[in-house]
Amino acid sequence: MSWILPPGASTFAGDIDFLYYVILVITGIAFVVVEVGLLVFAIKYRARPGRKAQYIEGSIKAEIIWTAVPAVTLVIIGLMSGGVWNHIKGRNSIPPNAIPYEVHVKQFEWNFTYRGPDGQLGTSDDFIVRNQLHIPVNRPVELQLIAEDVIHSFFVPAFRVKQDAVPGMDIRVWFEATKVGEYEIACAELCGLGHYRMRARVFVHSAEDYQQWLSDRAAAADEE
Amino acid sequence: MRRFWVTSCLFAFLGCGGGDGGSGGGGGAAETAPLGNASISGMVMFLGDAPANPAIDMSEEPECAAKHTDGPTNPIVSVTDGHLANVFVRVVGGLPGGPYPVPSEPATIDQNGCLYVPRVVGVMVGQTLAITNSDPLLHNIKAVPTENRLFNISQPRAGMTSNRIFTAPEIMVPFECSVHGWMNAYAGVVEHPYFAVSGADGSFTISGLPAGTYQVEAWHETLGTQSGDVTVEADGSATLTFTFGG
Amino acid sequence: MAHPALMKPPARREIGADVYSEKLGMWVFLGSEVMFFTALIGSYIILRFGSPEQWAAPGQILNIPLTAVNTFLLICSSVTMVKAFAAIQDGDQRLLKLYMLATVAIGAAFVGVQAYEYTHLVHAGFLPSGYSAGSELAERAAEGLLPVSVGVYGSSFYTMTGFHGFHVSVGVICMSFVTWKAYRGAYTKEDHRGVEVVGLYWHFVDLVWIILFTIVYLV
Amino acid sequence: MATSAVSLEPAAHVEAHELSFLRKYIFSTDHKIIGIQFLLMSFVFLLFGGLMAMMIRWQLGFPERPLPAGQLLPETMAPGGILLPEFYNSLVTMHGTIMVFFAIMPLLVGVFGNYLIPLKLGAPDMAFPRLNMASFWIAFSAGILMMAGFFVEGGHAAAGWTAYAPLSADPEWTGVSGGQQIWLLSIAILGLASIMGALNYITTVVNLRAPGMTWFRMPLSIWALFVTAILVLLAIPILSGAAIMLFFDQTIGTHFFDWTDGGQVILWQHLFWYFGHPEVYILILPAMGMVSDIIANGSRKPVFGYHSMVFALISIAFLGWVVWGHHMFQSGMNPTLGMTFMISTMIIAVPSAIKVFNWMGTMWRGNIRFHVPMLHSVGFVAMFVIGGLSGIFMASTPVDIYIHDTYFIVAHIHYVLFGGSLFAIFAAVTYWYPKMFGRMMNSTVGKVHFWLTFLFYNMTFFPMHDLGIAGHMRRIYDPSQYEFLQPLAPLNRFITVSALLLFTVQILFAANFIMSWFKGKKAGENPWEANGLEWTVASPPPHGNFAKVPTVYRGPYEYSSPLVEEDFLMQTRKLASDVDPAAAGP
Repeated sequence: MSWILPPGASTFAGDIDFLYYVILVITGIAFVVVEVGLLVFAIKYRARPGRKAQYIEGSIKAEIIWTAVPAVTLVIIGLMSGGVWNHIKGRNSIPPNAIPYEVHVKQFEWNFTYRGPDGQLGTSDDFIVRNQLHIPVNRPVELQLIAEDVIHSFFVPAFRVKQDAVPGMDIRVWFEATKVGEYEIACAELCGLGHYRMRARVFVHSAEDYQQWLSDRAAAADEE
Repeated sequence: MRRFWVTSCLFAFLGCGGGDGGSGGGGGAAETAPLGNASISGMVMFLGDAPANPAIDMSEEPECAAKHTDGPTNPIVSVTDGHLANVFVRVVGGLPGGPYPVPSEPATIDQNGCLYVPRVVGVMVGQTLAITNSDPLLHNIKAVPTENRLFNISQPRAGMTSNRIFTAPEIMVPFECSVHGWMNAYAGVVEHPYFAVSGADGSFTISGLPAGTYQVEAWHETLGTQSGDVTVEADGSATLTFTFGG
Repeated sequence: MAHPALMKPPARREIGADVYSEKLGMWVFLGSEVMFFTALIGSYIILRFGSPEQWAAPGQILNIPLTAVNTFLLICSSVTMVKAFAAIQDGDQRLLKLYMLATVAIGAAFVGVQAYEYTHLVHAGFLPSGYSAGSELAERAAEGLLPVSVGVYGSSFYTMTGFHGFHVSVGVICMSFVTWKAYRGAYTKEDHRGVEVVGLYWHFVDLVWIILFTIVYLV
Repeated sequence: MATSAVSLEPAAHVEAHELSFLRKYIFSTDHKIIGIQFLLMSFVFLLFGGLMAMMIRWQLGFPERPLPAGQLLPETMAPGGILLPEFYNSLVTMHGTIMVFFAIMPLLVGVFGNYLIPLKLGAPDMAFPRLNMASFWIAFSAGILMMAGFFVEGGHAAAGWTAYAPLSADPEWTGVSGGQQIWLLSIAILGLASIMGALNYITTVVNLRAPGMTWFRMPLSIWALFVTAILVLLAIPILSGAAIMLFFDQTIGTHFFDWTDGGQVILWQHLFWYFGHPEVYILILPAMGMVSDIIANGSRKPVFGYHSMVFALISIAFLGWVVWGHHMFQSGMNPTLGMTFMISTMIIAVPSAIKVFNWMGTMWRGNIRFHVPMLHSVGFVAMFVIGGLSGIFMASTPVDIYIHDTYFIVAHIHYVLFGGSLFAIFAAVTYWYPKMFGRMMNSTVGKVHFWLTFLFYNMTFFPMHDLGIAGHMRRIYDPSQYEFLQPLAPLNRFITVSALLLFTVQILFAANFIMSWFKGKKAGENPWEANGLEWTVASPPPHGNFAKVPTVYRGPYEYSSPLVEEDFLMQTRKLASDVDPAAAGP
């Protein structure tokens, strides 16, 4: 059992993990205070013959303290979260140099559309790879999630990225991988009987390898 | 047009909602002998250069890719030496009225190497269609027919069999696998047993017919339909050739 | 009714609100009804903003004059309902019966006109799922005189007016019951809770209709 | 004219009329009988829901092994005893549906709303007894209809208890047609029953309080049930409206949630969660209220900060309407709205925190009697805290990106609904059992049941947090498909074994419940030495409850009052210093 997050591999991981640990510590303190308090009270004030409870109806001071402390703490957590949220999902958060991809999401496949050699999406030299997303390291990428049937959710645990793909909505998600390697993509929203197997992989290449892969694939796609 | 919910609920409550409901004209006549012994056999030809079948990207399905040593393609138009396979041939006119015997043997369709085998299958109304999975991974079989009940079932493991029975004739019931977008199959549901699917060599045989003149139709998923007339004597046989393409 | 004492609901206590329980209960129930119509009307607004192109201009498909008459009818029935209540407050049994009958009749007429409207619309080709194929309206849409598709328009029109019509029908049934009781002399100057409670419901249904008529037909 | 209808002395002099069995126990208008009917019905559904949970857990713990006795299930559910993915989805859907709508909600609102409100307020019955009876039988019919969905072709609804469109809207995506329609109908019918109940509760609380029972002398359980009833009244019609729209989409071809023809997929989520978040509080507020009563009784002390407890309840009920978007942070909703919903969600945690500290304050310097209801109540506080704190993780939008739709959420909801509501239900059932049936539940068995439940419960649900932190998605039929989930298989098996044990020890509760009905120690009027009005009448109370309209002189929590020798002071006990409310003027 572990409350440590698995290793992250994107630029979001640092911020999200930090917030997570901040909340973990704060809630951990609250948890210990309450549980230990309950235990101590349960033992210390257990019924014994000849004892009578103290008639206490409450305390305004105590009420103010335990209204204010959680309220202030929570608002601070809220404000800390707000900045990170805006950076990740905010309206204009997508970096201009992000590589665009189109992802056609259907029961139960991820079809990733890549720009062809012309560097433009939506042209005839685009090519599609099923269930494989190839991206370069240290470069933001932007995915346009196009759901074709029901709601799916694009989830890469290692990148701390999750975004629902909703039919009929223009949904874009971006991230920047920081480690070369191979990671799993999962569907996180119940989408039918094959939901559990709606798995794909993302391959993070070095810049050179990515170019190489891209030109190989484009050539192969051209042949067909 | 969507099915009216009441019908479906009521049927289910009455216990006849299961796949075994309404075996149609075949129910009581299962034991009747064939109406005759005549047969029609023939050939489906394809003229000219067959269109190339698209390659399938099975890289994320290694278990299936391993079954296709020479790179999997999707056999949409399957031509061998000018012979066209996967053409559904059936008698459409000239038959005496039923009831027709329903075969007790099920028709079968298998999922093997992430492809349907066969790609086109014929089944009689009331006859069982056995769907099997030979791949060690999830397939689902989704059929959205217009005349029959819709179904969408899964087979997560190898060796599984599901039986379905169709209650109304329909040309054709499309099958697809949502897990593998390229997987398509077609089931021709006919109210009589006089149908066949052309084999890899393009040949087909329809037997058990009484004497008469029949109109026969051939259906292909992308190349359309063709029909022809043929006359057979009692216990005799006749030949018929369909030509697509060219 | 062997045990009248058991069947009689407990009466309100002095500590409670200054309304008898049936009236309070109806007010509370109307709170729930408000939320139900909020769901429908809210969805309507969201959908209409989302796909404005599906809405035909007012009067193009729907018959505004007919519905305006119908709206007038429903308002009249609210007036007669008020009159019925005023009558029994004065202990006037004859007028109570007369105005209750009038309210029931006008309410039923409203449902009748709505049924007539529906039949016409369906006949012209306006269905909850949009145009029916080959209908008069579908042809006009093909000529570019009407929106290409009216799927959501039809869905929300029939669902909203249909549920209102359902409420009116329930109201007519309840009021018929009250009228029947009025003929049996069940209401007095002192105790006429049934008339007041059913009246509350009826005014609510009327109010909802005015909102629906405005946003569905006129805007 | 209104006053003429009011008689200050209601039908209090009702004698024990001889009613037929049918009228007395089946079609009864007595709120106590209706409460017990709800209790028995909900326990049956609790069992069904639990069995479904066991099947789900089996699949997750042992994906390749046939379910014990799974061969009994038909081919369309579990060929060879191994569940099919579509049946697994149905189970997930129905476990949630049954537990939320047919177990926890009726247990809290149906059972205790019915049983406690008139008794604790000194009323002879509900304001509308026949409506009350109708409410039960409509709810019962909805339950039967819901279960019937399993026997339809295509299987039961499989789009999750949240029934997100378009998965739920078009049978093509699930293969389910009749099941989903039955689901929607049953939910709409149940909604009708809930609204009927709620309007009854509200009217009763407003109009039928005994003389002297002012608003701030009402027990917190009644406050909570009252606030809950308002939430039910206003939230349920939203769900009914949405369910009807979805039903029309399925049956008559409307396009509300059909994105291909002008509809909007996300509209369903907004409607559902606009209902759904108040619903979450419907499922916990009555538990909080009843636990407050029991903790005061167990601690022999007044509830710490009674007024702030009431205001916390009310503010939760208000804020509950403006936080629904926190279920939809990753849904593609406008991110600016995400910020707004995050802040409102953070704020709604405050009243919950106040309540927890007040419960602790109640125990502080008490003289705590650990009877079984008290054990469960303290267990409730201890577990609810975990559920509340884990909620902060998902309230923080960036952290939610990672844990949304993972087992972290599953852990959270079960800490609130099982650790919270269900422990409170165990507490409340044991606490009021003597009043309902005239006999005590066995205390030793009760204690063993509590400790085993507490242990296995935590063994089941606490590790789910860790699954979530490792990224384990929810509603996954077979986690072994993902490489990153494969190392979690042992933990999944551990959870499954714990869950099976947890389910098994509930036999203790069931046996205790049934045996005590016949063989339990006879309970007097006031076995817990409590203050409320229900403890002034016989156990079980007669039809009509009070022989004479009771008069209330004080609040419900005067435990260990310096005014009297004993450590409890009943609300109806008149001390020399007390003034009659009638004499004091209106």
